[in-house]
Amino acid sequence: MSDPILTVDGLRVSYGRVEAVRDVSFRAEPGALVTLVGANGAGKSSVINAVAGLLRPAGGRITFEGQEITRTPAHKLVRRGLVQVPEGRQILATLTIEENLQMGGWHTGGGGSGAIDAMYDRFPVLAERRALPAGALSGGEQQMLAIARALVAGPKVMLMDEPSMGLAPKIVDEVFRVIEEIRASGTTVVLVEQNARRALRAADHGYVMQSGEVVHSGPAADLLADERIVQAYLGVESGT
Amino acid sequence: MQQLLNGIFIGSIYALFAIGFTLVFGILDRLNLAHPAVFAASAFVGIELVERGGLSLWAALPLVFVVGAVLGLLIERLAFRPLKGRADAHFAGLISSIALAGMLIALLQWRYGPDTRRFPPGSFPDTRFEVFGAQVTLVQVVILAVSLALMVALTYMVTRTRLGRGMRAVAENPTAARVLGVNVDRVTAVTFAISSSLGAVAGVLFAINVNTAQLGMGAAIELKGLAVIIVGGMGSLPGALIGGLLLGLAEVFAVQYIGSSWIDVIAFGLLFVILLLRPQGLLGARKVREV
Amino acid sequence: MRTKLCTVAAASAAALLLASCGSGDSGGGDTSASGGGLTGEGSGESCTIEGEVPIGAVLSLTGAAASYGESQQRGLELAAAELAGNDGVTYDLTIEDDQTDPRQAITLFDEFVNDGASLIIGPTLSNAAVQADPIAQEAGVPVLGISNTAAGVTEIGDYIFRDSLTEQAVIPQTIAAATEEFGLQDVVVMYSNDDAFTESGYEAFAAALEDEGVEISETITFSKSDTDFRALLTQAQESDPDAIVVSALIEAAVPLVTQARELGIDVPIIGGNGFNNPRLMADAGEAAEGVVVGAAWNSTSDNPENQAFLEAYEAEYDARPDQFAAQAYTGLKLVDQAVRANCSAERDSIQQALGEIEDVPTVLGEFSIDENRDADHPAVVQVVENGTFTVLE
Amino acid sequence: MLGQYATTLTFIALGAIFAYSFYAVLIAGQLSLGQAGFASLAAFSGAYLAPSGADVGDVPALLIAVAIGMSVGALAAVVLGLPTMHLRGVFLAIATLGFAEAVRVVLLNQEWTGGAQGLGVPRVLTVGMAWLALGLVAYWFWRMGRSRYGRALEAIREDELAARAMGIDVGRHRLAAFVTAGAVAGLYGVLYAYYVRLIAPDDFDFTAAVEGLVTAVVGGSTMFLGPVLGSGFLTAVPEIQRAVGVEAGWIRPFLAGLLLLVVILFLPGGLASLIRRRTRMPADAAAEAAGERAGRSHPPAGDTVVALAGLGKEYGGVHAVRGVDLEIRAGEVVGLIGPNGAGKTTLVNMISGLVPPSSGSATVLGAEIGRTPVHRIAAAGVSRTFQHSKLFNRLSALENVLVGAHLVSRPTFLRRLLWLPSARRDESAALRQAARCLERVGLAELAASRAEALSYGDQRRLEIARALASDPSLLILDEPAAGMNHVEARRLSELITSLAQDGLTILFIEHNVGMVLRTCTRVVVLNFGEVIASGAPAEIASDPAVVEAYLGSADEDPAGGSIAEGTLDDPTSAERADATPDAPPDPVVDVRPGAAGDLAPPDSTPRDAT
Repeated sequence: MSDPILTVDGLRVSYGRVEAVRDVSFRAEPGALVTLVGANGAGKSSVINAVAGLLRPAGGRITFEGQEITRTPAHKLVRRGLVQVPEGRQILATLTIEENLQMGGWHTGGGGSGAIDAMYDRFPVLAERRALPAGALSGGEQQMLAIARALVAGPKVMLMDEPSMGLAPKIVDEVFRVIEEIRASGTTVVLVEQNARRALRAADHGYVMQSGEVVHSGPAADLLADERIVQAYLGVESGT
Repeated sequence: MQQLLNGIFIGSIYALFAIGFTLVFGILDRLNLAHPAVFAASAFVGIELVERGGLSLWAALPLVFVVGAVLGLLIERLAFRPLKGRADAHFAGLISSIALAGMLIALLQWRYGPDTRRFPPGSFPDTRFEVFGAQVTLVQVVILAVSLALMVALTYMVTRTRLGRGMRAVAENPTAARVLGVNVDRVTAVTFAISSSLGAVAGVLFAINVNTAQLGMGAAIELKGLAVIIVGGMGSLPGALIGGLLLGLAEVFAVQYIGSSWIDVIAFGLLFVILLLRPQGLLGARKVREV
Repeated sequence: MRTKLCTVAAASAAALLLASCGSGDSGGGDTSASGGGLTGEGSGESCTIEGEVPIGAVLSLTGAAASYGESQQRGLELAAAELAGNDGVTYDLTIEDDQTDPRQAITLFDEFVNDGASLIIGPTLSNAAVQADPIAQEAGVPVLGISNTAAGVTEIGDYIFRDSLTEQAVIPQTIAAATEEFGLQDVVVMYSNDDAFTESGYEAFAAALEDEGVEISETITFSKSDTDFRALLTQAQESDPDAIVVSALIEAAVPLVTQARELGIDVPIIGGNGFNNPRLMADAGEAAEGVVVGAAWNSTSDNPENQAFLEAYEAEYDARPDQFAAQAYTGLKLVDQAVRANCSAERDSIQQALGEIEDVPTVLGEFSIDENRDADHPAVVQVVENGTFTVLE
Repeated sequence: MLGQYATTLTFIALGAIFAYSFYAVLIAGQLSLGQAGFASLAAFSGAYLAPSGADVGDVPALLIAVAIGMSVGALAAVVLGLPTMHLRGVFLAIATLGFAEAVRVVLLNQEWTGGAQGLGVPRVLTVGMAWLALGLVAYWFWRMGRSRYGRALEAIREDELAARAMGIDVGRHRLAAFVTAGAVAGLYGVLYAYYVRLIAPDDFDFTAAVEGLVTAVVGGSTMFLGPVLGSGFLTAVPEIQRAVGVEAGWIRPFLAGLLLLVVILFLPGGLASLIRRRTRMPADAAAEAAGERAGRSHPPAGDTVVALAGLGKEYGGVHAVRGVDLEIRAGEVVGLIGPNGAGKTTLVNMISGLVPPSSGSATVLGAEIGRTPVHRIAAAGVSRTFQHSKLFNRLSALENVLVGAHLVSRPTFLRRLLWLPSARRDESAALRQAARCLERVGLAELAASRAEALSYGDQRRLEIARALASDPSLLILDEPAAGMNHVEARRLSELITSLAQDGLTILFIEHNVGMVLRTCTRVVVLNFGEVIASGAPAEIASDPAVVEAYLGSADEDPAGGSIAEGTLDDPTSAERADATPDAPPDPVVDVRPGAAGDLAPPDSTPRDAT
């Protein structure tokens, strides 16, 4: 087993006096797909935002490629290859699709037109509408745009926050297919999902969060198989 | 005819002032009330460069541009960045920029005294033209041209360049911009710098145009600048130009048909009507939806 | 400038209570403030007063009127330095800044009255004078205005004097001279209508023009902060006047004159006291040529006081004085005159002596205080020729 | 001793009164610069119209002038306020500034005002009178602070939308605040005139307005003593500089600017933030049980509470909700479930009146949705919580709940001014009601904490308490259990059940399906804006369509097309080509033009993205 590309140790995040994340630890091996699952408000997004440098952790240690990045701001992390696909997609609705993709290549200075063309090949729907404001896209298309935009940045680790949110099941399937492709191309993926079942099916390793803490972790398949965990923490009482 | 030209030229001054103002106000949604102080400061610095430094105006202008940019960075750093994330950032930003403006004007008085000053005669060619029987000076033509050019150049910058994209991204969604690796603080600072350097150039041209520079020159034009921004549409660069020209023409025709005492009522009346009927301004996009 | 030091602790103490600060004895009466008696022996040049004579001056050193305040400060300090060279009487001149804010002027008058000032000079603006002078009047402290020209200031009471000629005293003479010189028949009048000084100047112009039978074909107003007058001047040009009469401060005068010439207006421009400033020629350059200025102070007068003043001022400040400096300088000299007349710096004594000033040679010419406590001295009508004021004759 | 500082003290009082006119609107979150205009109109008309002191005596003349001035100021505020009340933030500031400048120019051009030379006024005001007036104004705002009206204004400042949902008529309250500002500014104008002896229109220019605003903000706009502190501070700065011998000239304004900058940067709440704000908890809150409950008679069980017919909502061509028919009867506990983005929040936003439907009709407790303003719907008995807590962050937990009790408490402000015992009774009744609600959700101990300092779960509970305080007939909860652990969720479930026993009808959105099945009498499943199932929990749990929609397909069927290639029809897609490009994802989050400056809640990323 190689050294982890990303480690999080004892992470704590607070908003004022409110503690949203208490002592969370996890790691991702290079090329792995790791998922953090849990109900709304469990603190998953806070973890991912702290890793991405959007939030200042109150405590703990985060390393990326062996170097500490606990308090490194987001813009430096993107340059180093730690890229986030944020929750709610956060596309820039008033900018065109092309401009959104160019923003993905912000840190390269130019706009990475080669990478953008590659995205147009991969997502032809974006190429067709490249001059339209991104806000005119459908939810699923916006999610694709958000992913494509992150890919333009050339990530080594991609942090994905609820990519299936608000999408129809068929489109969720497609999003997950894209995620698996990304992972297959060697990029490490850290996936935060409410759709636990779906996420665990795709992942190598899973962490179940509850009220700001990791309450279970293990190989994804094992977690998925443990009906008690699914019932108790994933908000699903009766299922398939 | 003369009045028409007068209106256009006054209007282009308003526009020149407002373009810098609106960049920060419209794009970053921050009202920087230190902008008028930069406007005044640059005129005095420009005069000193020409008078003491013996530079030609053309050499002094780029330097003034730099001075303006530095002031912009200082303003952002001292008056706005510390307020980031505060619940009252809006009010507080107004006040901190007013405080900074007061300090800047005080420093100007210390350095240059309270008297009016002007660019030494001959620092700008005193060329005049006659257009359809109306008198036009070269300065006026330059100001109009500069306003137009700046409007076009800035519009290009905002819509076509990487920096412009970054500015718009920061304006629309700072979080998304950060996720994409944009150093939001830096883009904000650069926006302030550009805004202030435009204000600085405006100050110099203004002082040449009216042949006087005063500590209060920024304050005198401040309210009209606000009116122009609102009339033209917040953050809209062409809006600032059109708003400026509209205000200039309205004033001139007020002189002719209503009476000179009522000029300012026209400006603010126009402002008021626009705010009530079309709050987004003539060219502004309706950014915010009411629910 | 005298500084009243008091503990830093007091400064940082609660803002509401400024107790324990100030010069200790806050007596409002005629008794002295700064140790030693204020009544001395001898008279005139031989007068010797033991204590320092406390004089307060309230000037606008910052804010909109700062440029006048600064001139006045220079004039006063120059006069104070000269007076310090004389034997017998020493003055303790405290110059304070009202920030061009009437509330500060009122506060400062109050403080000077409480601190035992023998006399208060100022304030710079007429508006502030109307608001602040009554405080001194009620307390029996004489006030000498050095730049207030609005009507009614000295009517506040018998302790209020001024050495500044009102616009009413200067302007009729200006209009009469100009009418004769240029054969005026109809003129356009322009003035800033948001300033007390220029508005009262306008009223004087209007009255004088009517007296001379000159028609006002158009009246145009602007704001004191305006600097672009092209639209207004174009409007003025349309009625093809014989002259343009302007009541404005120097800040507006310079751009107005420049732009008028730029637009090809070559009729005479007639201005009031506000134009009597060397900046007019310095900043408007050639455009200022031919501008007629009615003024309280003849800057080119060759009387020995004036020559000495010009020389001393230029030596000290490397700049040419304006009317504000001349009137301020004269003001303090007149105060000295009044103190020495009775050899007393008691308030009532100064008040009485000021009222009796008559035919004193000053920078402003032979100077008297009239029965209304207003200044009485020759005014002058000047015209700009070759970059300097010359008397229009 | 005092005599020596009479002038300074008078100006402190005058400055503070003027600052109160800014405080009056800042407290409701409005930024207006029109006060200089009100003061100007008031000062001139008061001084001009009031009889001479020689005829009626100085003080009566002053009082008459004050009466005239305050009326003129208030009237001007109404005239300006009616058309501008819908403006927010900087827009309102600039519109009102335009008004003030126009007033200045008009007055300059009037004969009777004396133009630039001004209008002479006798000095009547003494330091005592000034402080008396200040005392009265401060008293007014002090008594207002803890009244129902004052709390409503603060609630509007903190979160206008939530305030509306609590039944506060925001428009009326904002106008009232504006009129108060006008009257106080009028008072200032007249007092100023009767002190300085001469007023000119320029005394009330932009600089004056800015100074008033600065005073109010520096002093602090969340505490009634703020303006006094601000004025004391700003008036003292030049005095102190003089006293310590700072040379007159440029250095003084420089230092004054520096001080101002330091205060604004380092004291976020203004000088008043140095004073602690106390929250009183009624001593007998829990002890004194029900008895005098304001009591709303709930519709009898089985009556229709909510009736939706073909209700739909589209945002820029995206159908968030389409053709929903739904009936909810009194006494039901309805769980609304569905995947993220199914349109649940949009649906409840429509039911609670926050979002007008684009099609169909809805009647809630007799109020017709779409035509009835939010506060009326709240008054009809609808109360709700929000998906992302919309608490009044800078208010204490107890105050939050007191605002919730707005509808069932009686106005107390005017009676508080007179210290009437009945006001006290009403206030303590409201306090008890609030305390009971806090008690019920288990937050009694945290009553004094600021809402923003509570933990996520406590914030959710506080929202429920606030919603309960209005004694609603229909309670809508939007993801109440989010962020709660299963013990807390179980307790919440018990609370909901007990509320239902009290006769409330409850509609709640929840992702914790277990909790929904446990708690509800009926479950409605929404997907892609449409109701796909509705029925008893047991039926729903076994409905394969629900399982498919909600939990995701069990098997990995290859999709029939691809969204990336544009070959798959995306149900969330825009149907119109000219879709509004910048439709904000969550229509409820941002309703104020210039809403910037709001502290984002910890987790503000929109969830309901269509």
